[in-house]
Amino acid sequence: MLTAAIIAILVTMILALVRAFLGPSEYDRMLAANSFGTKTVLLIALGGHALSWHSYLDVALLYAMVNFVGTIAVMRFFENRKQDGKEGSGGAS
Amino acid sequence: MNEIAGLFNYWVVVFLMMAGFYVVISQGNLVKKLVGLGLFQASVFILYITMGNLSGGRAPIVTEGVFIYSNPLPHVLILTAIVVGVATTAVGLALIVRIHEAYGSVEEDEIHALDMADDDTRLQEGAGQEESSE
Amino acid sequence: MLIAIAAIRMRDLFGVVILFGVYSLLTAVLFMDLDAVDVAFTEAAVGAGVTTVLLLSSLRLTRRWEAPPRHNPFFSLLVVGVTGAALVYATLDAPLLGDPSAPVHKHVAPHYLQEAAGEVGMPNIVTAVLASYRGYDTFGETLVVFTAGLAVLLLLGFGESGESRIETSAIHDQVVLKVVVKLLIPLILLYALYVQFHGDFGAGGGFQAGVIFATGFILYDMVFGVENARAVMPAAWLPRLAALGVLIYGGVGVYSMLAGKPFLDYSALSADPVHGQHLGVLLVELGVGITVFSIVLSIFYALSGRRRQS
Amino acid sequence: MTLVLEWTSAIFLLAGSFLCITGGVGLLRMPDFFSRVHAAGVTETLAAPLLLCGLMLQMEWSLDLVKVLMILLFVLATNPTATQAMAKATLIGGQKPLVTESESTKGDSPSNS
Repeated sequence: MLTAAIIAILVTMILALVRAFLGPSEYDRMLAANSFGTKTVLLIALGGHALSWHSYLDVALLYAMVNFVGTIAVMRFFENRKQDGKEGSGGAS
Repeated sequence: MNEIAGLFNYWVVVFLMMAGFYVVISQGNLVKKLVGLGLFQASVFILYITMGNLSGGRAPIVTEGVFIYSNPLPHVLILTAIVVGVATTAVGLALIVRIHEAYGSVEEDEIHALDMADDDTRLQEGAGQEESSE
Repeated sequence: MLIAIAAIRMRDLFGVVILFGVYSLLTAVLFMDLDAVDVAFTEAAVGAGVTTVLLLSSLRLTRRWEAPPRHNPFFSLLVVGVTGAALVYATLDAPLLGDPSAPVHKHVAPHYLQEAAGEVGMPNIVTAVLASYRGYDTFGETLVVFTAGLAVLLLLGFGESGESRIETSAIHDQVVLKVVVKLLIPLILLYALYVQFHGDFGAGGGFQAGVIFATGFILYDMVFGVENARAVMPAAWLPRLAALGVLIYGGVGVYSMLAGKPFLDYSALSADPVHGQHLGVLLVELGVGITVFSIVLSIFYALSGRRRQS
Repeated sequence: MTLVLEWTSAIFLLAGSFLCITGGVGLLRMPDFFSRVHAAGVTETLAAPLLLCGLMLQMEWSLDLVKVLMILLFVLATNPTATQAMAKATLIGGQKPLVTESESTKGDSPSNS
């Protein structure tokens, strides 16, 4: 049963990755990357249990954290860019 | 078959390394060059960790009932290398930011052209001060 | 591998950065699979978290779109192809993956594996080797991180402390985000402390803990604004903290020298050599953690505090 | 008792996997960004706890169990927040939801204004 779940997660990761490649807008990429990160957390938690890695749960917890921080950083980047567009209005730089 | 499975990791490493190398030597954008350096770095990390792996081994944390551990030495080296790598990347980024402020561009070609133009005007003006035109 | 190709082909630098983060996650999973827990830990914290944040904040300062290439890529492809072929040829002689008779496993590693638990007194051999057997290396690397941080500060400064910054960004309106982040930050900091002091037994140690601690502050900075973050952790403290970390590390070494043992021989710290080793490793990891934390945070301050000049 | 645990865990895992794949397909196939957020966000929020619950039921009582619980809580807290914040940031960033009946993905070309 664990194996089935792991395969399902891998399939979803590939799907998310395809979306990250295609992603027409940057928001899509951000969403896909976030989803990919969550799937990685699950993959490590389940796979680590299946293969009995050592202290895999610490790493999974860290991933969940890092994923969140990364998403927020990306969002902040959008805003800054928008703000720059308003202020600079030149766009030549 | 066994050989292929055993060497596959090395080929991945070589591929990644060459990808990073290609980015560094052929792309003009400085930020992209740094990303290429990151790729190259990661491939070296994978190479070391691959060498440290032992079949049937476990992570090198002493637990009861486990007798084969993977080699801890490459882990130590790479662990510090990752942190040092991010520090050097940060220095590179700081340099890029400064370059962008000075030249208004992060493309190698444009910076080069600007440098050339700068030199030319200076020669034409005849201002002989050999000031910083690096 | 695929991600690497895509990252090369994409001209939108922003996409490149996101894919680089994903790539680094995958690398960390690979490390897990190769039994390198500590390395996976570091790669996850550093590669996926901090590097992405730093790259993004410097993209903010420069421009986002890459100019179309002007060179003919053929020549560089040729160089890369030839080098790659040579390397692949070289791998044919390399030991197979997991081969126990490879030369790497013959040198000092067996000694570490067999004696570390008795000599240093901690189950995590990576930490033992890092802090005790190869203490000189680690000291040097801490100094490298310290120097890199100083270089960034010299190049950029901390930026103006943000009095004139206009805070109109969308994140500052998001109530849900703020509440959740407020709850999460103590957890992150607590987790960092756990990683710091649990490094003897499980995965973790000073390097990782410093990065995670800094991540907590970076999160605070991003969600609540620069002024608030700098009120909690003033920028002027950071270089001093970094120096303090290096001093702790060096001080342990000098103390053991004064006690009549070689530099960084921790068995001088206590009457019982094993206990002394343990204490020394803890102190040294603390120094590393403080240095890494303050350097990462000050690099982030330097890059994010600077205003874009057009 | 163990049989019950095993079956419950299997059900949890299967449901989680199903939701997971559904989310992935939705992420790939939906026509515009907001429906993609919906697909990814909603399923992920449920799939992750289900999978982790299934995992917890298979483990024996130890510190690891508490860690899984912490991961669960963390994912449960961050995931919806991140999704909501992303959707809001996108809306503020100038993208409009696709409301007309156009079938193509024209509606979500990058709007750099």
